[in-house]
Amino acid sequence: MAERELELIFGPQHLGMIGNLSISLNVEGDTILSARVNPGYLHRGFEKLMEYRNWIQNFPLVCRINMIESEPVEMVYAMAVEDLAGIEVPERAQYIRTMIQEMSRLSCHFTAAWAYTSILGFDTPAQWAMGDRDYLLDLFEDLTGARVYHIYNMPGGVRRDLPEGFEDKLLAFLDAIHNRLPDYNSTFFENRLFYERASGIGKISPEDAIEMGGTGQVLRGCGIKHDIRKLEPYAAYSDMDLEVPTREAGDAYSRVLVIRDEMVQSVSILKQCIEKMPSGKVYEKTPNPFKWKIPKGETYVRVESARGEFGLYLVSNGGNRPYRAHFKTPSFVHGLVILERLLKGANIADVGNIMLSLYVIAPEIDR
Amino acid sequence: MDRNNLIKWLKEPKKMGNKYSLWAVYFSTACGVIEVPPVLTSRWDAERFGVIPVATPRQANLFLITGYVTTKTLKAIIRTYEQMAEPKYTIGFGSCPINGGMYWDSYNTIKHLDKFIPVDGWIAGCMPRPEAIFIGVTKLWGMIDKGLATGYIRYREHYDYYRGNQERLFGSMEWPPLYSLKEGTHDE
Amino acid sequence: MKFAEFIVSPILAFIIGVFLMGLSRRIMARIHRRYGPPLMQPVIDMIKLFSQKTISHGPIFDAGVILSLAGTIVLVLFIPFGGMCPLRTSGGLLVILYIMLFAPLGLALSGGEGANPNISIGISRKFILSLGYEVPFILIMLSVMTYYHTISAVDVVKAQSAFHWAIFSVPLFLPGLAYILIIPAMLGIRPFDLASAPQEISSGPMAEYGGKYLALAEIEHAFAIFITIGLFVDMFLGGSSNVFYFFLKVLVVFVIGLLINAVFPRFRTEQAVKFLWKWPSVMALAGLIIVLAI
Amino acid sequence: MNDMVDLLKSIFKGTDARTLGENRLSVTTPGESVLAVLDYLKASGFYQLKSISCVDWIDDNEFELVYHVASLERPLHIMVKTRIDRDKPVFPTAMSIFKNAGIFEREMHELFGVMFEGNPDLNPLFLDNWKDIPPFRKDFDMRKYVKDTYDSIPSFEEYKWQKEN
Repeated sequence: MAERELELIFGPQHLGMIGNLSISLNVEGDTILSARVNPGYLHRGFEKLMEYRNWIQNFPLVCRINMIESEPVEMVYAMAVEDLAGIEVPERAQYIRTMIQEMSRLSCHFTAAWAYTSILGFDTPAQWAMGDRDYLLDLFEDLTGARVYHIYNMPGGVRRDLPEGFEDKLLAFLDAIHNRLPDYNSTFFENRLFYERASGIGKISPEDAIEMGGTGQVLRGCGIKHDIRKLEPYAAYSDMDLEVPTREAGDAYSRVLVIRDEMVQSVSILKQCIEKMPSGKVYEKTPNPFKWKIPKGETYVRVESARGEFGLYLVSNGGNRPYRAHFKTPSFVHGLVILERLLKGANIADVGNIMLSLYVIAPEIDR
Repeated sequence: MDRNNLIKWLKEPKKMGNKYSLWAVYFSTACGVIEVPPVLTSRWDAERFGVIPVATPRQANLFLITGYVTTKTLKAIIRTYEQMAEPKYTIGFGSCPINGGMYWDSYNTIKHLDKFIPVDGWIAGCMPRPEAIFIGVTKLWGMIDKGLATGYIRYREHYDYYRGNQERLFGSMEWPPLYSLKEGTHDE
Repeated sequence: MKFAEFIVSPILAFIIGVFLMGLSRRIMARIHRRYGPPLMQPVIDMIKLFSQKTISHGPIFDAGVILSLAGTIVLVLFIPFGGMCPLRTSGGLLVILYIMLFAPLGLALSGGEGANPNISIGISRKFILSLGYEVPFILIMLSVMTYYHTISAVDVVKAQSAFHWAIFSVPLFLPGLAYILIIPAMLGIRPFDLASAPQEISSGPMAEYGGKYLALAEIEHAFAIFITIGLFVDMFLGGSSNVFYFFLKVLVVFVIGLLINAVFPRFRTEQAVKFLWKWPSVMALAGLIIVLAI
Repeated sequence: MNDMVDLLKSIFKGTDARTLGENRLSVTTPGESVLAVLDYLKASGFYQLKSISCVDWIDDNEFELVYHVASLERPLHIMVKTRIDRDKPVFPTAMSIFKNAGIFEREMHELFGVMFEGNPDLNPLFLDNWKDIPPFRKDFDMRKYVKDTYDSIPSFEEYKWQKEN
């Protein structure tokens, strides 16, 4: 170790660390010479736990993989089970699923806005973002009965139909958000100081992004139009009018702007969902959970979560439990491969900046 | 501030100071932490009651342990807890630190947090709502008032028990004991 | 009478500083769309911090905190406010300039004993930042002293009596503006809170402070708020012989600073220095040239 | 997609490929040709290695390694599978083909104990001080482990009761 080098442990107990992750940095002055991400603080062995519980019992379990956005995890597991068991999902359920996916994406982006702004020291937009997210959680509570972990998707549809007046409440919220976005623009996204802080930071080239397995904003931030919702539509996304926002620069600023544009897209998709919502049943009956056996087989399903591709490799050996499940989470690659690379040569002040622009969420890495 | 409160302030400023200025360690131990930002920000605004997050454990006196605790996190929790200035209070948040909750058969999470560090209060539920945090904090106020929130004294007096359990789980620990390991000694 | 000033002036300064700290949290809360803590919250916090059992890291660690607090209290005695200025005869603005370095030096001393890497990064940031604001600060001081042909702060205040405020005079307008721009840097609040950035380096020099040390550091901060803004009021807003009017002027300047604080994120170190050497320095230099030309 | 199946079958000996649903392709291949298959797939447009999974087929006494590769332009997702001996789980690393393979191999090494030759960084990723057999193997009894490790630690009340008696 050179004379002026210091070893700095960033996290897990740190105001700038969102989630429970630790990064050890070798620093000289303010510059980071090398970084090593040290995950595992949240490892519960989900995939092993799933092997001990039957197909339905796993639903309350899997949603806890990601505390910030639990919907894609439920969705991906429900889709995998449906695929293995050959269940058709009613159309209305597909639409409701699309809706709840987008609501969840919005709430995740609000959380990210809170985290990002509070790390950079913007107190005001941070507080606003968290406040606005709560209206969304109220809607979730109305719909599913819970704020964070909804357990709303089931194999064969969703647990129950929309409550009365839900569409109007959602529309009112969407209008409110639409009116609030200019406020966020002027205080956060188009703030000159934020531009100074974020542009040119954490730059990644498209080739590197593909090579290292980036998905989501990492790809879209450097100009690659890649979105599972468009590439391989699931739920009712094939009926939706959806644009994939991209930016060319590949730095933290462009990734954040992609997130902003996605929020606008989510608002538009939610409006389309309400407009096109068909009537009908929302649930296809499945066998008794305790006796339910799913035929032998394997599948890989994937959805576009707020952070990138979320996939599940599920293997059944014909029993009443999964034989093996393996989640492919976006943060695993972003946090363990790309983050380490981008931190090299960066400033200490930008650790949180880079980490959050990559949207790294610790429980997803550890599972 | 009404009159009763004023009298209390004059009588026991120390107790009242500890009550109305609970500075929480910012440590996102686990998933429960997702309900902490709403509590701290504009909708629920815990700063009204003097609860703010601080950067280092040296400055903090409230430790919210939010959710399940893996063995790796437990090490960090113990280190953080031992660095805090006395008097210090801990609240276990969510079902998982109480008895393992959802992860009762997971190989990497500890099941009972109070076997390793003293816990003053529990907030049950998965996830507990933000209101539950307020109820927890007000209960803690009551306990401070009555002198029941004595986890840190218990830790000092029965340090051999806690350290023993910690060593049993980790095998070896990288840092020396905080207090002397002889029973019942007060390390002032 | 003179002896009483030695006691009254710091006490009043402390009360004003603590009130401003409480007020700032309240105002920030309202900007954030929330209710905010009671005005007395800083006092409650200090009572708690003093009652805590604290860990020291050695004699130098203690000495550093005390040195930084002592330096700041001495500085209060040099600031004319409300007709009081206990140390009016011993030096003036130039002495203030030197004693202002005591606080960061004290922090650096105790930081060395704390042996936390965050502290050493924080201290180095603090010194780089003070290098940033000292340059415009000296230029501002020079232009004020040249304009009024005195180095005594009391005389500067006297010269501005009857609403001949320096900030409204043509030659000193630019230095006054420059001072407003460097106030956040001198107080270490946003956008210049990089030395104590809690989200980056765990509040830097304060990382190992807890209990009584933190309380002393908070008191130091309360005094620093009063000194930085009080000095501005004395040099550019004509001071006041009435404590109440003086306080009102301080309050107005403080609220303006807070509004800046509320909407900006934190600078990176090099950005902060670049900003400080660009705008405030150029303004102060232009002011000095105008003053010299007249 | 069907031409892909035929192509893979004809180029690599002993390789079996079949389609699963619309956009999924499952390729089973003997251990020695895995890297060649991956290399071929990368050259034909499947740039991204999404993940490496491992399945413990304890009845056959074999581990199954599953390499997930996908293309960014087509909705096609290919799983390249191979079986290795469970008693001697050693396999060459894929780091020369995909840069990010190292981290997945590190995870599988920790959770299944599969040794990847040529990977310089196989340090523990998630677990701290793990002394038992790798936890994701089917013969690791999780509930027994929990009983032995966590439930056997005395609670505070038990400790006090013991002290008093």
